Amino acid sequence: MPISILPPQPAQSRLPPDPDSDHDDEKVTLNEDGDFVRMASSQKRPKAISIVTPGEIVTSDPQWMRGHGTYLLQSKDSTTDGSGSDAEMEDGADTAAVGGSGGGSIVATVAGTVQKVNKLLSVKPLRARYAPEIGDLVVGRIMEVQSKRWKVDINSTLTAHLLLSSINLPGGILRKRTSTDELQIRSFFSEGDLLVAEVQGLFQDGAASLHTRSLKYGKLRNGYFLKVKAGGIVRGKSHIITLEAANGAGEVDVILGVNGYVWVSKKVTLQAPPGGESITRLEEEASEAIYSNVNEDIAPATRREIARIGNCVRAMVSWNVRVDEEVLNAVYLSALELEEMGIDGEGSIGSGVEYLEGEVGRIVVLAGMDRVSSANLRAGGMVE
Amino acid sequence: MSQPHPLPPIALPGQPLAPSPPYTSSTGTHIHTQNPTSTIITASIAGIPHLHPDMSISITRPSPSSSSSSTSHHRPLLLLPEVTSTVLARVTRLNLRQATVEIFAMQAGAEEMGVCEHTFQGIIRGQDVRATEKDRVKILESFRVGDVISLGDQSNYYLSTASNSLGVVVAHSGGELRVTDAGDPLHPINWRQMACARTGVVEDRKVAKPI
Amino acid sequence: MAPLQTSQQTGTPLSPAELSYLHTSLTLTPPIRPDSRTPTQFRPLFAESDILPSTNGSARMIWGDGGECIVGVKAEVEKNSISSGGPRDWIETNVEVSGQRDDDAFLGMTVAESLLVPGSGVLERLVLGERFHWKIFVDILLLTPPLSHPATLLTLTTYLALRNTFLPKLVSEAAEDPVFDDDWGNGLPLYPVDRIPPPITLLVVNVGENIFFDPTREELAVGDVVLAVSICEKKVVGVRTLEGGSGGVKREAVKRVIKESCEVAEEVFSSLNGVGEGD
Amino acid sequence: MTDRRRINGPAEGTTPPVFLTSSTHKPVIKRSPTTLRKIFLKTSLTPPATGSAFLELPTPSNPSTPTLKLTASVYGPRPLPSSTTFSPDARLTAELKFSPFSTPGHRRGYIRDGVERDLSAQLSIALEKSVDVGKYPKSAIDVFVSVLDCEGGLGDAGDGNDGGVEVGLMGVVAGAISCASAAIADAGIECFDLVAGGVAGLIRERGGVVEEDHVGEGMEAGEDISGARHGEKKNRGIALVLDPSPTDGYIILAAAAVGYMAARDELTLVWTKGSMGREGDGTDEVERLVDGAIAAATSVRLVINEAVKERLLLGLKEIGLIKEKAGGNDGDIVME
Amino acid sequence: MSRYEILSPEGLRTDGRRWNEMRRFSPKMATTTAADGSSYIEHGNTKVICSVNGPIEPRASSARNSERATITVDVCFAAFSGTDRKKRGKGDKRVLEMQSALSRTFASTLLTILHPRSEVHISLHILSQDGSILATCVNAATLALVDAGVPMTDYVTACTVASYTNPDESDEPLLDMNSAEEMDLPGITLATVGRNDKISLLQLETKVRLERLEGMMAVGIDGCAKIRQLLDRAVRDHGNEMARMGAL
Repeated sequence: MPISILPPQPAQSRLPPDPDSDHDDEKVTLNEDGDFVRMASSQKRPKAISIVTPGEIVTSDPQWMRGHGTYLLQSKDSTTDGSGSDAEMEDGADTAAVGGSGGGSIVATVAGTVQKVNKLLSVKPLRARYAPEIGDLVVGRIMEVQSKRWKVDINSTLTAHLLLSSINLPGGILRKRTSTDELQIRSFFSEGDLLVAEVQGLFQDGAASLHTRSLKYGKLRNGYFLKVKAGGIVRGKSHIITLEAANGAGEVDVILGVNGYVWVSKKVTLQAPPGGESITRLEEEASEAIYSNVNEDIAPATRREIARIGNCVRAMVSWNVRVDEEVLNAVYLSALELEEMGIDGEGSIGSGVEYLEGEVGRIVVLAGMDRVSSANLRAGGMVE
Repeated sequence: MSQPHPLPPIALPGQPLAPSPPYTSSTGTHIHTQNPTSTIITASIAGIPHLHPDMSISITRPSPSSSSSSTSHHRPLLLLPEVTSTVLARVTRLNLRQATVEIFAMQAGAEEMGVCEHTFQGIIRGQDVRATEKDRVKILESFRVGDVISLGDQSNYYLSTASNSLGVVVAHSGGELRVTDAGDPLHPINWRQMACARTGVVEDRKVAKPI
Repeated sequence: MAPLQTSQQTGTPLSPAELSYLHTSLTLTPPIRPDSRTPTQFRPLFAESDILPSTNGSARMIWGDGGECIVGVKAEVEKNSISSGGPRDWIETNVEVSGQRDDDAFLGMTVAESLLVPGSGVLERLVLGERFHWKIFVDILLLTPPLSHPATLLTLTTYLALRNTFLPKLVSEAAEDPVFDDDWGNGLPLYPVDRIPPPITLLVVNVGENIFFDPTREELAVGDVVLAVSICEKKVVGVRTLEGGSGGVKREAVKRVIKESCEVAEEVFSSLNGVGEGD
Repeated sequence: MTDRRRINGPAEGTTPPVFLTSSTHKPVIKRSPTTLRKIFLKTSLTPPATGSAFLELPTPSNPSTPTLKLTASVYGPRPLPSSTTFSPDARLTAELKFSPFSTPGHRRGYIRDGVERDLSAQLSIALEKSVDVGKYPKSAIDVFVSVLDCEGGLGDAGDGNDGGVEVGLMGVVAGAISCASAAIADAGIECFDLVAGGVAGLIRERGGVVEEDHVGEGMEAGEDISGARHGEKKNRGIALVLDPSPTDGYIILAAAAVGYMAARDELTLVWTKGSMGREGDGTDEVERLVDGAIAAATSVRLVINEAVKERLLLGLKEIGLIKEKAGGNDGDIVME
Repeated sequence: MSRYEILSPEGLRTDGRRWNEMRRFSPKMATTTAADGSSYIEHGNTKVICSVNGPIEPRASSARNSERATITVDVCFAAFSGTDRKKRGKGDKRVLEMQSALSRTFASTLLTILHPRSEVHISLHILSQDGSILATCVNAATLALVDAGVPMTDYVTACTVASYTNPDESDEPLLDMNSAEEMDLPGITLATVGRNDKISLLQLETKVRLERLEGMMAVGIDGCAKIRQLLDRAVRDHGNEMARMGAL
């Protein structure tokens, strides 16, 4: 049936992928600080999730230092005049290391969970836009071209800046920047281009400054872009995953931007030039093409796998599963199985069964998680 | 398909002119791929098609000389400044690093200079004036002939006056001392200076070599 | 005119590499859509009707990519007058897009044209005696402008709202001033089940030889032509070309799009009616 | 920088167009369904515009009845205001405005109402795909069409075309597309092909035979097309009428307007009204309508070609470049 | 509507409420994925949907302020929201006044210096009007801002209080006006920040005797505290739900 119109599920009823916890005992008796214990699925240790809401006093204990998402209420008694807390705000919540001055209590400014990391207390909001940090690998789209820099949209509060001086110039690293480069700025990146870059610094107002000074960064080609919610991709060690795609599709690269922008593409291998010249020539020739907009030819089978992997990533994020190499591979394999079984009988390519929205997505993610837990069991025998 | 070789006397937009493998398309024409196998050159403006020796076909619009007919005045063939076209512009703003000019006439390749319908804004950066750095002189009213070197950003074209034939053509004295004697025409002395006939005051300009 | 953003709301275009990848994927046979849907597969839709008690009929629909549309239908008694332009003006549609200053005339006309098709029989049901008639206002509110083109979303919601519209029963005689039965229970439906239903509009994009329904914004950006085909009971009641697409299109492609839209419309009608009975 | 919003009149004034005086109009012949109305089209009439054109559909019945008169003027390519983002292509904007006195019955206001905004959107869709915008980076091409007179049938108050579909608006859009396309050609803006507008309608045959059309002699630039190519079927029930006018008095069940590029055989605009289903003998009413509208557009295209060529020859004569070619100068335009 | 019907001798109002009872208040959070923060509140028959985008880079350069985030508010009355269909143009004075009142209220409580040079855009749509429109808009905006993770010192909650004069000239405050009471009685809209009675919005558009104002404001502050509790409950439920879903 090409179209399915469902009554809107109230947000609460989207069941979590927790096969082992039955749901009725989770009726939550709310006490003041909303504490309750939730049996997470097998890998995660059961941990107490305490939600704080804005204006709630998290602690008055002076030994805690104040982190993000909180502010210090300098209060001897509860009724302080408004200006008191304003005065306190001048130093802003970013400067984390404000000593817990005596008598003040730390109050949450956002609704979220309390994070206590050796003496530093901060509140991580339930949902917020991506806040860039130095070293983050992000995927971005060029919004505006100015005389010496580009403004890049990275799904965060302010658009990031990419200076002409912080990119690789075609023709290798040695080339010195000449004034004609400014005139040809559009030949490197122009409006709408997608790039992968690293945050090299933060400006005073929090905007990020990017750089693409390495071969793994630069303009993106040969693939498909998708956007997931910013909190979906958790900062991990490697954000560029290479998957061995099935049906002879070859290798597929998945670039998971920390800002929720994901790029799935065919693996671009530096074909050795026919003459087999020296490495610099190879690297030189590669760097000529880094700013070309022309895709290589990609086989239909690869395109189908790229689409499937894109769906897997989208399903994992919508079901709040951490996207890393191991789990993505497992979910991808279970998606392949799903297509062979042909969930609703006809296994034909055009059955649309690979479209992993809603219920189908949940089944695939669930199967993937089981595959991972069983692999862990086999591998370590120790659930950790 | 019309006959490939003898071009019709008059071509209208969309009219197929010739198969593209032997011929190439230049101004006023457009390559249209009907189907993957055959691509043809079609006219994209109404005018007279010409077959050039280098097997390229171009279409020129008859631009009647402005004097004879009152209704359609002189229109340059070129509607927009393009890279490497030389333009006639008037300096509108000066600051330390660049001069903002208003382009009001342009000329592409061999044809003569045509006044354009709408004036475009251009910028001449410090490093594009001449090889050696010249500080800016605050004379507002001086004409400059420059050539367009890049499409620049949103609203500006980047001009350069590096070559000898480019530079100030008509200038008026700035009258630093007293405002009253400003505005006299200057005539060039050498490629760096111009002098005012009446007061003999010498002012710095990047002067175009008088043709 | 509905602004067709080529990328996020700011309207930055997609990159040439993305466009060429998408175009080649969509022109393959069988085509490969970026989210591996089949050419006639819709993204999941959530819909409910009768959500606003102060209106004669209402419906709300949430679209695959988060776009949300609410339609309210209100009826007022109006005196017949020659100057009021005849029965064509008895139904007034208005499309309000959140965040845009003025209402969207193009979408408003698309809906009005297909609603007021001659022979739809709805105008007869608006007559109240000899001197009065019902004036129906169909107000369509696009809350979060959907990332893809809103035409289908707003006509499906309008269909549900009109199906849910009830008018109070006239108890007075034809010549007198209209008096109505104040028992809301036995109000008359504007579109009774047995009569001709309201039309829906399907948005179709044609890329090379293939035709795609419910296109995402990326698919629209690489399409050759974008058509809005309004269909009601196996009859095509209106076709409009929309902004977008990179060139003209052959007449066979247009005919094929219209033909396939009729077939898909059947299934859309049946699932829409499913929502009607649901609550 | 000229102020784009205020476009002031031409410096040296223009000569008013000369209309047919009532005495010379031809005896009234009822137009057969497949004959198009004659079109009067002339280009470059407004000097300040880069390109301009004037289109009129003189109705032979009697000159006092309103006919479609509209003028198009094209400004561009001109610089974009500095606030707009960079665009490698030109931005084509089209605006269609009914002048207050143009519609029979009530007077229209100055601010653009829904109908005008809708028609402007359709006009810009039709023209957008024919202009080679890649050739004019960072610039704007503005097309202004103002309707001086139209034949009513716009669904406004007072013109009772009850039951049938109003084709007045479609006629206006088709005329606007053809006129604007001629203006763009006159402006010398590079385009892939000129777009001609065509309208066709389906009517229920009233009592007996719809008389077979006869080939009337062409007046001015318009020619009509013989029925041969379009196989005017003589079946009962539904008949096809090309270029229907609200004053013809037909009751139109469904109508289609198209923007058609004849040389490339491509459609840039399709707009249909009224309900069309599958006909008894299998041919789809939609296909008949679209084919009919394309046929109308093809013949309108000939008129546009003539008008553009006329202006070209005038230009050539002036600079003495006219080539005395033996075969006269009717350029043979081959349309696949 | 004669005055008698507003409050029956036994102290029951038109819809059967007592003087200090509020209508059914059902808040919902995160109703759409297309905006950073969203909420939908039904307070009796007044239904308001709100979506927040921010803090983002302001498109209009006028909205760029180098030390603080600027707050822009868009209020739109749906044409079908009132009893009779009325299309309010964008330039409607009442709408503009509401917009500026809302942005002033939130400018004082949102920590705008944390996101300089950016903009928080709040867009409110009133789907059905039954009194206390501005109050419901404030509550909906607060909920959506919390959903968007915009830092604020505390909840901003609002409610309305009317003043009814008994036949024997004594006065009674009525909490939470519906449209009938709003048309007939003088009333105030009152918004407080947090639990400690700091008033950030007080609006009176009709005449009322000064000595009655004191009592009305006291009732209003208690009303706001009650609404704050309901909003807080909604946020905690949403938070626990996300925790249960493993999103934290």
